[in-house]
Amino acid sequence: MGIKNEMKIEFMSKSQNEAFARIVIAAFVSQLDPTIEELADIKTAVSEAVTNSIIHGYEGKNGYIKMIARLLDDDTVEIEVIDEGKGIEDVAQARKPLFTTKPELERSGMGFTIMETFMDSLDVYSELGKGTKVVMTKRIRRS
Amino acid sequence: MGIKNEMKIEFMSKSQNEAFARIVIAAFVSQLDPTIEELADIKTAVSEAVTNSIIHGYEGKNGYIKMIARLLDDDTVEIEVIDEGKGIEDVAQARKPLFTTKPELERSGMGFTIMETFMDSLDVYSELGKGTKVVMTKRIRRS
Amino acid sequence: MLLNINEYDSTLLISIEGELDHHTSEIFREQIDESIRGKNYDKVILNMKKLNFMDSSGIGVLIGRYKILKSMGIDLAVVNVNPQVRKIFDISGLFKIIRDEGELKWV
Amino acid sequence: MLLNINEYDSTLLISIEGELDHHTSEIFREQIDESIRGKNYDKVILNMKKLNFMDSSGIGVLIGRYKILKSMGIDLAVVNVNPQVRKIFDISGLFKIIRDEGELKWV
Ligand SMILES: Nc1ncnc2c1ncn2[C@@H]1O[C@H](COP(=O)(O)OP(=O)(O)O)[C@@H](O)[C@H]1O
Ligand SMILES: Nc1ncnc2c1ncn2[C@@H]1O[C@H](COP(=O)(O)OP(=O)(O)O)[C@@H](O)[C@H]1O
Repeated sequence: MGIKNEMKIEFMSKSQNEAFARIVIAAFVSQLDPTIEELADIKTAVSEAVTNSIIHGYEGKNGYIKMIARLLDDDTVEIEVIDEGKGIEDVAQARKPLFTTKPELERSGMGFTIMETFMDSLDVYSELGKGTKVVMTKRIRRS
Repeated sequence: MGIKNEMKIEFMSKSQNEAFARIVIAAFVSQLDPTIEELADIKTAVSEAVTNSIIHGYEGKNGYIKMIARLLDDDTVEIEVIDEGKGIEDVAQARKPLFTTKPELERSGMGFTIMETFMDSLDVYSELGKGTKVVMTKRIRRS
Repeated sequence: MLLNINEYDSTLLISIEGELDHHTSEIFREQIDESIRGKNYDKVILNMKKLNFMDSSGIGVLIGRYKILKSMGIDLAVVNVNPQVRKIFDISGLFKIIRDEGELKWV
Repeated sequence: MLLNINEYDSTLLISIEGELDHHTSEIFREQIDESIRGKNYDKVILNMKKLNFMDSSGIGVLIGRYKILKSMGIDLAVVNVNPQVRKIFDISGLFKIIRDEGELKWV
């Protein structure tokens, strides 16, 4: 599949960069002329992945988060969010609705469920002590 | 000088990414609460640097452009725009107002002049056949 | 994110403006907990007309407020929920614990 | 970027909406050159009320249009120039060749 456009961004694991990441992905995906709902879905999914890297991956400590986005020939957007944080022990368990390891921070355990529901595909790669990579795709159905 | 926030982005040398780069830098710099004029100045300077990499650096061919932005402790934003394109033979000459090597494309030769005027500092590093790096800073004077 | 908090008899009306994510949820939590501390309202209404964005961090902080209010015997409702936020409420079952009172025009 | 082109007797009024940069300057050039080809207007007015952004690519394409219009004996003016665009005009001396006719309310 050919790549129509691609960008890679790296930013610090600071919570103000959650909003920044949403603006960046929205500006990039806008080239495909998505509907308001498609754009909101993608912003929400990216917000979940980036927030997870900040809270769970780096646990509030300093680190870098990478986000890669590609516009593919068939109007699919592919987004990767990558951290080099603590990693996930059991990915299948982590993906279950309501599962969270940080209930004391009032986490809802719905992050992965939202990514899965709002995007067409979600893959999670993680290794303890190494980090986590989330890969999501969504096909934009031209309005 | 401490770094309050930092981001690095890499995108393809396509002209639609000029607007994308402006949105990205505006979203990042907004954290410093700039005035509308300061924000417009920074967007314009970034637009000039990115356009130069696309037109002069890669001459319309495919390549990657890197943009790095840092918010420093004293509310200065430092921005680097880097390409691995053809490079500039004579930087001093290139920086002169009205100088352009592409008059046939209706270039005005005012790109560097605008970067210089709209930002507090501008440094240009270039090597023929290797590429060009433009480093600009601007202090945001809190409103 | 900005909160605009007004009292009407025994009802507290809280209007949320901006985005409710992990970054802003802390201040949301603090301001709401502060405004109900030691008070005995019958009801808290969250006006979401100007809430442009909410993600699962918002779910967590809303469930947290629901629990505190419930323990105080205070009712919780939302009004003017936009489509993006409605999707988050639907997916998480939030409407089962926070009543949707539809549109409230005058706020 | 969008152009809205209207004829009033011997004057062509072109309203520009959006951003004029390198990416959009090509279509700007083509549409303007097309709309004046073979015509004998006295004057072209560029209404910049809705032009939100312009950089040095805009300077280049405006100087290009000025030259063509001048060779045809057609006058060129701008109206409703916002502060960001005004700065670009000032720095490049564009007002020396393109007359600023200030505010034009009805467009
Ligand atoms: N990037 C990450 N690094 C480490 N652990 C993660 C990461 N993302 C998710 N997790 C783990 O997966 C769990 C479920 O994530 P999620 O569904 O987003 O819910 P929540 O963020 O509310 O806990 C988290 O509680 C955490 O243990
Ligand atoms: N990134 C770059 N790579 C190669 N050459 C460049 C680059 N940026 C600028 N130049 C050279 O410097 C000249 C002046 O640039 P500038 O002042 O921006 O004017 P313009 O883009 O209108 O030509 C260009 O015409 C080009 O020869």
